[in-house]
Amino acid sequence: MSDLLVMRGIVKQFPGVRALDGVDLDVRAGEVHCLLGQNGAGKSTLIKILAGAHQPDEGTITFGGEDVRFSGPIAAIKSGIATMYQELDLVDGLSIAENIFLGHEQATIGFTRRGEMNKAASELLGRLGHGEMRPATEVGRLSAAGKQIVSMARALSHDVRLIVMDEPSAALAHDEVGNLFRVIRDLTAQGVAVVYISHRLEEIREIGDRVTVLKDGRTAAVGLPARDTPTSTVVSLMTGRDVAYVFPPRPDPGSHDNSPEVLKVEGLTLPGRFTDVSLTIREGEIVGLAGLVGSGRSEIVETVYGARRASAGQVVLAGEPVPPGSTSRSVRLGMGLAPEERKSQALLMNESVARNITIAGLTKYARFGWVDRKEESAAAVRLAEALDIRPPDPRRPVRTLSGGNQQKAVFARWLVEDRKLLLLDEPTRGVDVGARAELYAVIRRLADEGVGVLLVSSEVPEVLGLADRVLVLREGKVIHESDARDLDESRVLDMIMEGSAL
Amino acid sequence: ATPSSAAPQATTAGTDNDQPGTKVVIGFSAPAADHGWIAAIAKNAETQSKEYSDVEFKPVEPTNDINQQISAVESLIAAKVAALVILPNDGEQLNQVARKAMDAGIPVINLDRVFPDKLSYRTWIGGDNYGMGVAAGTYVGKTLKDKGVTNPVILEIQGIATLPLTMDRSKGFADALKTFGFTVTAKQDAKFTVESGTQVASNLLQAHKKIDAIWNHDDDQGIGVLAAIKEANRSEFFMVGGAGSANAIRDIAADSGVLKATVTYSPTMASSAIKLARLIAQGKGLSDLVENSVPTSITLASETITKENAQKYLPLGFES
Amino acid sequence: MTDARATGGTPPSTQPPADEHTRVEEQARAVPAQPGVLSRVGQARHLGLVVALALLAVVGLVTTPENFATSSNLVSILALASTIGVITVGMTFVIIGGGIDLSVGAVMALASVWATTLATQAYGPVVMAICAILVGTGAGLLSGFLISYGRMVPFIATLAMLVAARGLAQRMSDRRTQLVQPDNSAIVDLSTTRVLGLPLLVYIFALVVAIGWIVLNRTTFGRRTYAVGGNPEAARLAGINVRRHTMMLYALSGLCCGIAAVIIMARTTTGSSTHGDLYELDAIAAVIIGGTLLTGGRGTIIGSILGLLIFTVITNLFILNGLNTSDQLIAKGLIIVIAVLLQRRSLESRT
Amino acid sequence: MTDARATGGTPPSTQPPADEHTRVEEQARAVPAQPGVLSRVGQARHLGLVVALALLAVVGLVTTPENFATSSNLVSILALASTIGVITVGMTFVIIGGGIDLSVGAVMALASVWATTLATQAYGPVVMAICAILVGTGAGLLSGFLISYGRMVPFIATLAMLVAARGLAQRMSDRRTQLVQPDNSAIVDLSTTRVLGLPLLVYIFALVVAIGWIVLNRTTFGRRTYAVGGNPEAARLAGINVRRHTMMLYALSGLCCGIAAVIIMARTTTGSSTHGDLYELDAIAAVIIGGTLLTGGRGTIIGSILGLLIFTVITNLFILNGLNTSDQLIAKGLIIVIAVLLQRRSLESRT
Ligand SMILES: Nc1ncnc2c1ncn2[C@@H]1O[C@H](COP(=O)(O)OP(=O)(O)OP(=O)(O)O)[C@@H](O)[C@H]1O
Ligand SMILES: Nc1ncnc2c1ncn2[C@@H]1O[C@H](COP(=O)(O)OP(=O)(O)OP(=O)(O)O)[C@@H](O)[C@H]1O
Ligand SMILES: [Mg+2]
Ligand SMILES: [Mg+2]
Repeated sequence: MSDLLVMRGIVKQFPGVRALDGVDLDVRAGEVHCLLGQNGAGKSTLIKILAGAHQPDEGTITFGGEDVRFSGPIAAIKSGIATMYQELDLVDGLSIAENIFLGHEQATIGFTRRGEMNKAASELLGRLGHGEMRPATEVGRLSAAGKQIVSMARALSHDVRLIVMDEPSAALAHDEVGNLFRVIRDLTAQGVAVVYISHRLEEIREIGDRVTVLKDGRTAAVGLPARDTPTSTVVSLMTGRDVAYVFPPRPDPGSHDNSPEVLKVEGLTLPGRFTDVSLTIREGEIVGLAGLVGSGRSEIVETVYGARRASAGQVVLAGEPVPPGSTSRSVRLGMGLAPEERKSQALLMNESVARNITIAGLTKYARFGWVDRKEESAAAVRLAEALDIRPPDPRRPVRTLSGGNQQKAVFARWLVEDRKLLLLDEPTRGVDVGARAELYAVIRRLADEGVGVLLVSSEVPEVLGLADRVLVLREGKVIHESDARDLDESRVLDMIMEGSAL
Repeated sequence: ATPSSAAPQATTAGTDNDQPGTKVVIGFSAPAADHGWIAAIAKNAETQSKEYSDVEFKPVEPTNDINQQISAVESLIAAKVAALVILPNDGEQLNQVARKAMDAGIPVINLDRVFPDKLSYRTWIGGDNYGMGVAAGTYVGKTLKDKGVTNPVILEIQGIATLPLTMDRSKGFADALKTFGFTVTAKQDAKFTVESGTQVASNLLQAHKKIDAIWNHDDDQGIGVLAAIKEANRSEFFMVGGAGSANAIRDIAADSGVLKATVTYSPTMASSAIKLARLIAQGKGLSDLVENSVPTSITLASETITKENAQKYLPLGFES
Repeated sequence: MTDARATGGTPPSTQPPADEHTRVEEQARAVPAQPGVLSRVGQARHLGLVVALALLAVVGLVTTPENFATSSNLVSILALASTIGVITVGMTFVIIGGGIDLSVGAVMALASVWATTLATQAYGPVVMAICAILVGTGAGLLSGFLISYGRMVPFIATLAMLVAARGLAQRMSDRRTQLVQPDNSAIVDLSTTRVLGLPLLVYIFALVVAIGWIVLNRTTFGRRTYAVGGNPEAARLAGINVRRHTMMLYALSGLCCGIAAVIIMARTTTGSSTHGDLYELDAIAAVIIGGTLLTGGRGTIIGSILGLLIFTVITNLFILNGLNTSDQLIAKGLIIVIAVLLQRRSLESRT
Repeated sequence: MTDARATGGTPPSTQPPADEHTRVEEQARAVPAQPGVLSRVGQARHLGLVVALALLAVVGLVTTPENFATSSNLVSILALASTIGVITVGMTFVIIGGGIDLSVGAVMALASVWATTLATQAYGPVVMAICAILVGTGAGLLSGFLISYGRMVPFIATLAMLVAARGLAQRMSDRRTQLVQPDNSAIVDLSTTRVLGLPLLVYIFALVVAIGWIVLNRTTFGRRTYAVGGNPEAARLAGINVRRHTMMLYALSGLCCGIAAVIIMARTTTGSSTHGDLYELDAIAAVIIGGTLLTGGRGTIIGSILGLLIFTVITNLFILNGLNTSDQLIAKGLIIVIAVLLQRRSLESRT
């Protein structure tokens, strides 16, 4: 079978970084080609070049047997390449249908044919297993997962020969990923090629045909068979060393039973979102929240943190009641939150990595409001090193970092001060295997130092592997609580999907 | 463009005052020329200066910002001009800098809006705002009385309300009406622009279904007032203008609409101010007067232009 | 603005829906339980603005019963609103598209002056109108070009245009007020001729609003405007020529200024460099009070027009009541605050 | 840092670094290969602005050699710049913090009027100055409260404040110009007394700029201002009290207006409701031409002051050259465009 797409010797230079340094990629029609690589390896950059969003400095692209050079996104789309970008690229003010057809609206002399577009959008959503989403709904009101689905529908709306998906599963829950895979199989059956990027190796194994591995802007391996290459080989190709996908050892069950309570939540309720949630976290304990996307986990976390005001219930931190609705008070009392959407909720995109790290603990480096910049930058350097943020230059604007490294910067923020409680909402979303292991170790180390941790993750194995105790959430209610070791993945999945499997 | 409006009858013959003398630089500062009357002031001053070979005219950027006008005058002082003609945005606010000029030995000719401190200017020349109101009030009162109207609805459309001259005009108007036993029914301020005239007038016309007379302070904004009147298709009243623009005078002469008279406030005062500045700088007096030096204060009379005398005033009118 | 997510976590209350129609349908579907008329009204967008307008009307009826509700007064309000109204339509597009246009008043002045020079007037009223529209569009195109291809900040580029256009207008007119010649009184007729009781220029205004609404809500150009303003990067990735689109937005605003110039010539019978002073502030204020976000990506034409009407009615009320300007200003400030807070409340109570 | 995403669509090249100092260090490190003085200069921020200013100075030297470079002219430029300059400092904070303050000119007018009422003047010059500053701060606090706790859009809230403050100022002064009484000539002395050749008020200006710079770059307050403007949601989740901070920003802007009121009283010897007309536009223009983003999160005080000086020098040159107003306006528009394009080029050539 001849190659549909051949990229050779692609080089891309950004100010100060050589993001791609001679990358090769071959994709055949009808295959799922996985692109792997650590955070910052250059995956997103490569596919942006393929999509015409960036211009390569060097290298050639052959698509469908012809040499091409895409001057802009429209050129790539016209040739039959559709892209789902890593950072969601939807317009909040427009409806689902309008987002799907943005740029290639169905129109007569400029007048949109709304009925037709809505119908077509409905069909696409139905194909993705979401016939219930109304095409006229405004995208700004959708959850991250909903947006991801719209983004997918948009890619499908083009008449394509190649679809690129940059971490499409990052915001999706388990069953959604199943849906996604079904669609991908449909596509490949019709001869469409898919380039698939993900940090979840088990997904690669399930859906992928061949794998290309990037490391530091170079191709480390081309076209390995996805199912037959041992994980250890892939990981060592990516990282240049052997990293086991393992969780740090945890203390024996019950060893926290006598530690003082860090957090006590009683009867917390936010109508329509969650009801009567109670939980306690003891010093040194990691408590995991498992649940479907949309089950209210993020909102519980945000409410505990004081970013939302509960209608009932109370939150007590180390014996002190936390006044609702004030994040600054919560931070002062010793809480920290790594929110779910790093771009919109956590990062100051125009500022340097250093400043993103120190912003929450600024008072620690300040006397009477006066910032001691030496101390501050020393702390930033130390923390950036501790989490191995790459490139290792804390003065870079955080916007130029890859997604995973941005996440580390957010995380580093809360290592600054002596925290009593850390709330981690999807802390490893978009983080590569190597870094993940490091983050797990950091989280565990913090716990061992006496910090309480509330962990939310859509990856059940992560919750089960890292947490000491697990709460299972369904439709805003806690339906189960037990030691993590007493659960396995299928049991948790059964519980969270029970009754909602339809 | 009617050149006659610029510097009418530039000189009076028979004296040697117009013979070239020592060369003098005359500085000039006025508010921004965003209005026909002020534009005419600037133009008249410039044209008048060109009449003299011994005058170098040095205008500075007109501005409506006090702060900037102060700086402008400061720069003229620094340039050591022989005399300064200043039409201040606000006499009180420019007073200090005018005084500074006088202290520096530069005679200040204060045009129109007056400095409160007599030490701040050598000579003041300007119109009579109170008198203008009186003239308008007298015309309105007399006409209504002659018609035998009782309890007339009299409206007043002012210019910029924060200017002292506006208050003077209104006071004169009210005082004159009082002698006839009338009062102003309602007044609103516009901004001396055509458009503001239209806006204010069209609202006022709605507020008063029957009107007997309107006094509009300024013929420039009067164009807008007249447009609004036409738009509303009203004609049961008559209107008196202010300042005396050529346009208004032509309208009065034609007697085709509601505008029946206007009271003058002539921008020719700028021409005179330049003449005075030159004489003062050269140490001469007014040759028609006995005194050896220029008087310290000259107030122009406000005249009433009606259909009868319109032709006589037309050459003096300024194009808005 | 600041703290959108705040406590409620829900939609920033000041954000109006992008598509007016969709939202209504959606709302209607969302509350099937109370199909009463009252609840319907309660669901309407811009409710706060309508309430504010209604309150003002009540004040008018109470304070000057004999004048306020007369047809001639209503006509007068509409005629007053039409100049800025037309400009507001263009401004709504620009602001939804993520920009701002400070030059509107000055461009209108320039267009009115250019169209009333003796040279232009020699060609008759139609050419005058076309001239005004072309001048407006040209100025808009130039600002747009500087912004999209010269990559200047809109605020600065249009500020430069403001200053330069006023200067040019003064120069062309020699700072005089230029009268529309009697031969060309067809222009003035737009203001004096009435059809069904309304002056022609009110129809022009209505037409511009209607076309603006259709373009914004029913054409690809309009929908893409939301994308360009809301997420320019996404728009670019979707293959939209963001630069060209941006330029067109300013051209559109300029076009509206040209039309406004024709209206102001009709109303004042003149072209003048002093026309349109501070219109930019009024137009922007109307757009924003109507719920369009200054950051782009959201907004409606109807909101802008309601916002504008509120301002116009306020002025009208003040003058009908013979209030003095200082008190007018103080009251205006208060009313703006109240209208906005009302609007906020009504939006919040919906969620 | 300019055109991060390369091909287009993205980042306004006018983005200045958040912290002036850090960036300079960074730049210095980034180009170790050419340590020449020229390249150093080439690396400086605000280069375009400095070049534009230098060009204007050359124009001044060529056209009016005997006047432009005199010390008295330079003093005059600084004195002229100081009123708006002080306001610009506050405006820079507000805009970096993601807001805008249209009320500055009106608040300054109100403060000047309040401080020059006979009642206030009875207490002497110190109380007058304090009064002006308190009135300014109070007005700022009120706008800030409406914006952060009333969740009004800054544009609208400060527009309402503008209108209301002007109205109140007119009302308090009865639309008259209020003279500073001879007893209180200490106020006027700020303008007439010179130290080392400069009037005292220039020192006030310099002090405000210096304090502003320090607060913005060296304190937690300044640092948080960038965060609040850059991403309010992230700032809130990082534990910053965004609302209170926002309110403080407007109070700070009001405070600056109060100080500006003292300066304008000194310069004009009066308090008046007409003071500061359109200062908001000038101040915002200076801030933005200085490279601060209207969307918040980025900007520098130095840039704003350079921007302001460009405007002031332009005006000064016009005055010295006696250009006719219309041409001045046209020229001003062109110069703004050229200055911004220069700034852009210089930033681009650095990357
Ligand atoms: N606009 C940009 N300006 C400067 N550097 C950039 C830019 N975009 C990406 N980079 C740099 O290019 C490199 C590759 O980034 P890229 O986003 O392609 O990584 P990635 O493989 O997708 O990582 P992740 O898995 O974390 O998403 C990184 O070092 C990143 O910092
Ligand atoms: N701003 C909002 N407006 C309306 N509904 C919302 C909003 N935010 C969340 N929701 C809804 O509230 C419910 C709980 O959402 P939440 O984000 O807490 O879920 P989650 O379990 O954390 O899922 P995720 O994995 O997506 O974070 C969902 O149904 C979601 O659609
Ligand atoms: Mg990536
Ligand atoms: Mg979540």
